[in-house]
Amino acid sequence: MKKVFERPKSLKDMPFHYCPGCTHGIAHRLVAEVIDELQVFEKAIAVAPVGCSVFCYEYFDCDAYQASHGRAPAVATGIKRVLPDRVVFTYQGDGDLAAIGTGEIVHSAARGENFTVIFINNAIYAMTGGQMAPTTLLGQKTTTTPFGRDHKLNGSPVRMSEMLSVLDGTAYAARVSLHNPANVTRAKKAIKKAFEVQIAGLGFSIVEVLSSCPTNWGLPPLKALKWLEDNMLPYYPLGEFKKPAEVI
Amino acid sequence: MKKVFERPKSLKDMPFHYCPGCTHGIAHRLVAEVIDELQVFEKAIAVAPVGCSVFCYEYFDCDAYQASHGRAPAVATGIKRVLPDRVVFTYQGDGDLAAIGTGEIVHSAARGENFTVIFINNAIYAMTGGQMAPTTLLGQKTTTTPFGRDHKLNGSPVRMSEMLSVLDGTAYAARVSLHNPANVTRAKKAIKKAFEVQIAGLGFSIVEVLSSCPTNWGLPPLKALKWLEDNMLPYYPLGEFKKPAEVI
Amino acid sequence: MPRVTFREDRCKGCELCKNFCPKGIVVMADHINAMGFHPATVVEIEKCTGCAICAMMCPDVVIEVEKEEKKVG
Amino acid sequence: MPRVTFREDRCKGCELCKNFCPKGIVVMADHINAMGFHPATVVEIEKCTGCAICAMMCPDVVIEVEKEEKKVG
Amino acid sequence: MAKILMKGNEAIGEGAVRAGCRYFFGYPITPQSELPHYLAKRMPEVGGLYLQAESEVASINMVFGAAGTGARVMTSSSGPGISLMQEGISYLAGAELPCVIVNMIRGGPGLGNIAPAQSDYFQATKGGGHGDYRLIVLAPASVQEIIDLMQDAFDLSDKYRNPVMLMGDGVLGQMMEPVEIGDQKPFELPEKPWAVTGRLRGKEKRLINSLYIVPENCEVHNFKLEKKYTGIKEAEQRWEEYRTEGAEMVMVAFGTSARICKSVVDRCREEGLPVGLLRPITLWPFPEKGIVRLVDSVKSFLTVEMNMGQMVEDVRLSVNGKRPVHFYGRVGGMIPVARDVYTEVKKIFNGGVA
Amino acid sequence: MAKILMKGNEAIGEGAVRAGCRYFFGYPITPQSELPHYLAKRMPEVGGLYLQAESEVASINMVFGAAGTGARVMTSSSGPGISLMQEGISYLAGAELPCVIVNMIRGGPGLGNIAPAQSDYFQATKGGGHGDYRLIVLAPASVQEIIDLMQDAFDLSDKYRNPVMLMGDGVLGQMMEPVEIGDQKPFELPEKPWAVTGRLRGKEKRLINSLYIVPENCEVHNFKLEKKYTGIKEAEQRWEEYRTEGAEMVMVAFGTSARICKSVVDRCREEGLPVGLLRPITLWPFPEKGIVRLVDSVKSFLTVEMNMGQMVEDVRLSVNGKRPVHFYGRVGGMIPVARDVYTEVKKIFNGGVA
Amino acid sequence: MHEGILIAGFGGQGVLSTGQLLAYSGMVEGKHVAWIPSYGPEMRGGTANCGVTIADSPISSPVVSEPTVLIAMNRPSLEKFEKVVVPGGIIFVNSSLINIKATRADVRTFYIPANDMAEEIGSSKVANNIILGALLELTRVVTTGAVEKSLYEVLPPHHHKMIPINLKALEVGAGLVRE
Amino acid sequence: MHEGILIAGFGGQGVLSTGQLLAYSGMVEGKHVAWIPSYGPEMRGGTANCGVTIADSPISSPVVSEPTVLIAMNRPSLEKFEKVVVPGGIIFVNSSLINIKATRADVRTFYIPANDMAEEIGSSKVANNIILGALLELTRVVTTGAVEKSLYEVLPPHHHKMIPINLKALEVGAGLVRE
Ligand SMILES: Cc1ncc(C[n+]2csc(CCOP(=O)(O)OP(=O)(O)O)c2C)c(N)n1
Ligand SMILES: Cc1ncc(C[n+]2csc(CCOP(=O)(O)OP(=O)(O)O)c2C)c(N)n1
Ligand code: SF4
Ligand code: SF4
Ligand code: SF4
Ligand code: SF4
Ligand code: SF4
Ligand code: SF4
Ligand SMILES: [Mg+2]
Ligand SMILES: [Mg+2]
Repeated sequence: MKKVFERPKSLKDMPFHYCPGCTHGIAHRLVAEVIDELQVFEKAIAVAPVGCSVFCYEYFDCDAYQASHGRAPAVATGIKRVLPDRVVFTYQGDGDLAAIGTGEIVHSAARGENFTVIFINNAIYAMTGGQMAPTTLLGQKTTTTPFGRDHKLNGSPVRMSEMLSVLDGTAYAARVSLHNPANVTRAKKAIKKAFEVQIAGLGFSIVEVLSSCPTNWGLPPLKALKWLEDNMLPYYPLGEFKKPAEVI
Repeated sequence: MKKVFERPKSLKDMPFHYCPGCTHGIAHRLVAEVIDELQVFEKAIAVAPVGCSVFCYEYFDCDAYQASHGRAPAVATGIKRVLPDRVVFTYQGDGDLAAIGTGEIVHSAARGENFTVIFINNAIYAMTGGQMAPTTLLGQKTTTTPFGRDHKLNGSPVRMSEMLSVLDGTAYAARVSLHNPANVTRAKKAIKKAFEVQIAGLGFSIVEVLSSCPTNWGLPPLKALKWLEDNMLPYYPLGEFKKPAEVI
Repeated sequence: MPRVTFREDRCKGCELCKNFCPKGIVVMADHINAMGFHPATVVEIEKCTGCAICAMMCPDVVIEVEKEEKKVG
Repeated sequence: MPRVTFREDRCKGCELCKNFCPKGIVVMADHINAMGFHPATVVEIEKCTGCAICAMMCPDVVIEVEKEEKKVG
Repeated sequence: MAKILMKGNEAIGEGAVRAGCRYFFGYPITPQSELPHYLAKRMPEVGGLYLQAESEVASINMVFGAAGTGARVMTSSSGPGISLMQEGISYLAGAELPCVIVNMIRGGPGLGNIAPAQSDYFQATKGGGHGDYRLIVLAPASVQEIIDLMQDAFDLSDKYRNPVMLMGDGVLGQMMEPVEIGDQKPFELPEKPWAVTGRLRGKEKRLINSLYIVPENCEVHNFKLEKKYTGIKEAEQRWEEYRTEGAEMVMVAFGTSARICKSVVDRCREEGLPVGLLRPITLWPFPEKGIVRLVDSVKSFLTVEMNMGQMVEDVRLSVNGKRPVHFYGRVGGMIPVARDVYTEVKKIFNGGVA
Repeated sequence: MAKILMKGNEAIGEGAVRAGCRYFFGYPITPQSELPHYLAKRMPEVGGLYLQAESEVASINMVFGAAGTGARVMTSSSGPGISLMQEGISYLAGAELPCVIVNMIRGGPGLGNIAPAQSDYFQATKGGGHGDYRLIVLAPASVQEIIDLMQDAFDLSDKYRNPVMLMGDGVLGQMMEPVEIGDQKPFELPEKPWAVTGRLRGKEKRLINSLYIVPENCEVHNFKLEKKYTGIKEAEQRWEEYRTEGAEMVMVAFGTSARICKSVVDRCREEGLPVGLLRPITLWPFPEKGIVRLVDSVKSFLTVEMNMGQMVEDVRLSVNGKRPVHFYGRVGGMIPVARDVYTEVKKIFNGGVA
Repeated sequence: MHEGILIAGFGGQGVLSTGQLLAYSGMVEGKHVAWIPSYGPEMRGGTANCGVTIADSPISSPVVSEPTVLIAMNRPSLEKFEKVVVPGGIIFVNSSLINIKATRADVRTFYIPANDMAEEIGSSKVANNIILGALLELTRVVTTGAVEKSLYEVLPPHHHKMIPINLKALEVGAGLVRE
Repeated sequence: MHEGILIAGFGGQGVLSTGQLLAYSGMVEGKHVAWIPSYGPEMRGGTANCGVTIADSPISSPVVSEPTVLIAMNRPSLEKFEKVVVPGGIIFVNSSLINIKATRADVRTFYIPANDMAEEIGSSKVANNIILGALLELTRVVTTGAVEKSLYEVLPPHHHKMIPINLKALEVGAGLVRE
């Protein structure tokens, strides 16, 4: 018998603390699979954010940092500038990356910092109890938009991948989703490309991953995926927004 | 005899502290002229940045704030949310707006905050002694890029207007220049439109003004304008990147 | 016949595997595991194609899939 | 004939007005003002069209321009 | 008046609304999230605004903007977020803008955890930001007191044109206790002849500013601030004394740890040990007067804090060497256990300065 | 050894390079700009990196990243920028990362001005960030001492795995003085078995972290930190005594104000007034030992600061009520004038406690 | 009197609101009360618990670190909190969901199939109240009357029709432990 | 000896480097020296000044708030700093650019047409050194030898050919005030 699917080596053998059906877990696994496949486990350094995925430093079995909220890209900059041959990646939520960490992500991209960002967009501040994120959809009810997000009051959701693609330093930017198997497969490909871009020294790479938060969306796991598909996909188009010529 | 050109009323009758030939002065005057023409002097509230234009709170004869470095858009948000019928504008440099204040400008735009931003891009941190700004051109020598800005080391200059135009909350975004009379005229038109957009309640408006810094560029005033034209214009295309249908 | 192994104590009963299995052979057990969830399991394993879609969608890396090796040549 | 007035004490001698005057009639004075600059001034005012370009380009709002009013009708 | 059961964090919100606060700018953080949740619903009911900022840095600067117009405005956060606000707080103090900042302290340093702590005492009282300035710092110890102090917070803030900080922790924020809130009284904002609202009706120009480029002027400004602070020190020290009559030892503790000390006092008194409690309600100005009043009659002090020893410095400064000042602390999100504090008290009574 | 004339800000840079620092992340601010200018040129010469960050928040977090790899790394700023770094500093202290942070203090609060000041003493020594932590704080008083202390700063930082702050002001940063720098010695980075560099050659997993979600663990971590701090207090107090033999009054002052006090001491001694100076070199740990050593023989203390009275609290705590502790301060960018300090000294000698 | 009651279970089992009901009832009776939930990212796992203190004198810490009563609505809760109950205290075990026994000998333990009994009387939602009824009967910490009054206060009017079944559940629970 | 020398003028007149040269020379002679520039946004206006202290004993504050010598290279500098010179001090007025007189009676004032004389000896760049020469002659704060040595140290080699004219300027300046 041949294993056609098994736990990646780079993922420590311990249970996740995530809620049932939370796709943070799938994203973790994909990153670990890519690290395995590219055989960069020994060189990998993960930078964990503040958010539900704060403990990802435990799950990825590589060396790791826990960064302050939003600053993972600055921390990664510090690491990568000292150790340019290591494979450095941040794993950040939408509150972390698109709100408090806007300056850090924009300027890491502008500087073309040669690390990879896994950006989990679940349209919510999950860890702190379901508040509006910059990526929360119009009309979406959260604990701080009890009547639904309203453009007049809160503005409109930001499309980070598109925005970062404007910057010359961004070498690779893609948006993927985890709502069904076909998209999970595509997500993995994008993550792999992002790491390859880094390994080739081509500059800043980011993969925005549309992800579910059953708990704070108040939906069972399957319905959450359906909600993602029905509501997030129309606003957040999937695809590669930028890729270097060097990468196939 | 009719005055065909005189000091605008909204500009206090006092000398500027700017260096000879510094186009900050032209930008000030244009803003004051627009305030005069739109007759919003009594409603106007200026928010000054930290940068060479820190004292603009003195020059504009309207009520004013002095904000911390980069945070003028947050301060303006606070003001405008309390006093929605006032005409609020920030006046910010490229260090202020495009570096330390990235988060504030991006999210003011994303929220569609209904104020106007005058963004003076002089490709340098002037006040602090000519350090590299995010908008410093590749190859440009500054006190912190003594060998010229290098993409590998410092990344590439950011085009803020283009980046902010990606956001739904941005109602008006234009880039203008002050290097000759025709462009000064165009600059004024854009500034006027930006204020009109605000007065019409259409959301966030920004005018990026390419401006000279003879002192830190190490050039006499005229050569500085020439340098701007020859070097900045090719990288920073002029024009309106976004405008609401409502505005002609 | 492929082998699909569930690490039952890790299962959070989210039903994603069940939903996405193209053969519809993943079901939720009646009993609950130590964490209080009804764990997923496979019935009618003979229908299983070893496509590993269940595993791919499992957020908690509960599932392993094995398959007979194809003879080469 | 238009009138172009320079507020000499405010002039920083940057020469922008001089450079952009389409008639080339703005020159820098020989003397220096209190701030130590050679102030700008207009010679041959009769050539002046009152276009106010000099004023428009002056970063220090030194210049005022007046013109005879056109008779309407 | 009927009592209702209310959560500390919600009491902050309701207290603010009743004190006339109509603007809240903030960024979520545990353990104060119920406050934004509450205000996101409540503010629209009273025509007010709840706005979620993109960061704490933005929040405090939005507060700066709103406060400058004369509105009653607040923000709220915890440890890491409050640290990010330090520049803005220094600006608010420098520009003399009234506002209320809530810090529901959590375990630190760094990310630490979200459990209750009092380890931001220094930051709040000595100035975590740059320059010479002071915050008025209030430390409630019950949900009822939260409601009451919110009113005082806004009033003091306007009175002195100074930012006020309300310090609590996760216990105070998360717990529910009965409160009397009564009917909402109509309130009137005090006149703010300095507020920037535009030059309508020909008003003279106004400016919100903390820049004094000429050192001489900056010094004058600082002296002016100092005079204000001296006035506040004189007029606004507040504390509660609990069974201090005849006490040979007085514990000094605020907020959550003061609650625990109260029960220790009771136990000691039951056993005939003459122990009392001084509970600072204003952390700045520190109730030096309260200490000085007791110092001659008391044999020793025991400061109990949920940190490694911060307020104890102010106790020592107030006691000025006249009596021994002991310290007992738990830290990192741990709450002192009454039994342990009692043991500590006994130890000191038995002369064992452990 | 030949002397050269060097600017204080440049001496910081050169001192850092000689101490083996190869990474600088910072954001420009007056009055320390010559330091980044210097390093932007100097770092490439030694294979190091000068990187301009987009903000002070980013700078300090880049420092966090680089420090975690074991590299010698620094940043530099002034008042407002240092305030913005407070969250990051708390994280550095929490994760026990060595690094050097320079604060060339300017007049505050708020934007204030760029003139010299010492009003960030509290922020540096009591913890401007959240949680219980300490920085080692060094205060040079000459350009030569800047060079020397930069070496100590990095060494102490590595020794204790703790951030170190060097505090100066615009006078120290802008002035040129003769210095001896000698030849650059080869240096070796100390072993850092905790540094995160990837799991090459099968190393066990390493982690840079300040999160201790379980309060019990967080407390253990805090106790461990506290033990370290106690050790530092024991071992690292540094100060200079100037003509304290037989002094009846001792001034306490650091940095720029200490220079002025020295000349006052000389004048007093010339006139037969037994006055001396204690100049703290470590602000944290405060040289309590130095004070305690003097307290019995001295009749009174006068603390002179360029602020409204901050270090004076530590002097009082050290003196513990045994002697009067007076204060004289200039603020907002003003430097004490020797004549005025002398007058103050005389006044105290004449019994007039002003 | 000083009762520290710890109620623990899965999120969604209503342990927080049951605790609030109890605290409210204490308040109605003029007692000192405090309620505090567990808070934190451990919520991610889906467990929830709260502490309720009801006392005659002011309450120092609202955190119930040494409960006099533990209500364990699921197995992890029993396993986690059994050991902190004070000697002589009471443990209620929701035996509908918990198939193990408590191991402490120095406390009184009551096994109540709360979910099953709640279904029996017509609503699975009142499982907590079955145990609450037992608690009241044994400890008299508050009266059933106070709980009834509180239900009217706490529940929004359109849920008042649920009050009878809630009271019924209290009654059934009380009956179970009534000697 | 304790001389506090304030040198002030427009940016570009070389006042900062002249101050550095003086400080360097003091150092060469083993004296205590300190140099400090004005810094700040007032530089925008284009004025610059620096203070140089040369003394036999350690220097307390390098800030020259009460100069013993003022070198005013332009009119605003004279107007601004004339009043702070100590009684009995010296003021050098660059009369090439300053067409007003100093008003203080309690100081010694020397009017030196520095720019004109510099042009005369062949380079407008050495105007400052003309005044420096006068200063050295009057105060002997450092020797000309020390300045010469310093010039070799301070100037990059490819500028060493400028040294003779610099020395000439010192000489000319000294001559002007030599009795
Ligand atoms: C400076 C600071 N501000 C706020 C917080 C509180 N906080 C923790 S996680 C978080 C948001 C998490 O949302 P996101 O980044 O989207 O991650 P998710 O939990 O959704 O995966 C916030 C605001 C913090 N820890 N530090
Ligand atoms: C928090 C903070 N960081 C840094 C500074 C120092 N600073 C003042 S102005 C400035 C940059 C100014 O550049 P820019 O915004 O481009 O304006 P310009 O002077 O070029 O007009 C900096 C970094 C400050 N005042 N506050
Ligand atoms: S709260 Fe949301 S994002 Fe966080 S673990 Fe649960 S489901 Fe996932
Ligand atoms: S330094 Fe540059 S931007 Fe500033 S006033 Fe001078 S020329 Fe203008
Ligand atoms: S491997 Fe494929 S067919 Fe088999 S159980 Fe999993 S999803 Fe179903
Ligand atoms: S997807 Fe995984 S966790 Fe979810 S039910 Fe299936 S096996 Fe269990
Ligand atoms: S108005 Fe026109 S023509 Fe006349 S001086 Fe000015 S620029 Fe020249
Ligand atoms: S443009 Fe203005 S400042 Fe410049 S020379 Fe002409 S008048 Fe003078
Ligand atoms: Mg999120
Ligand atoms: Mg600029």
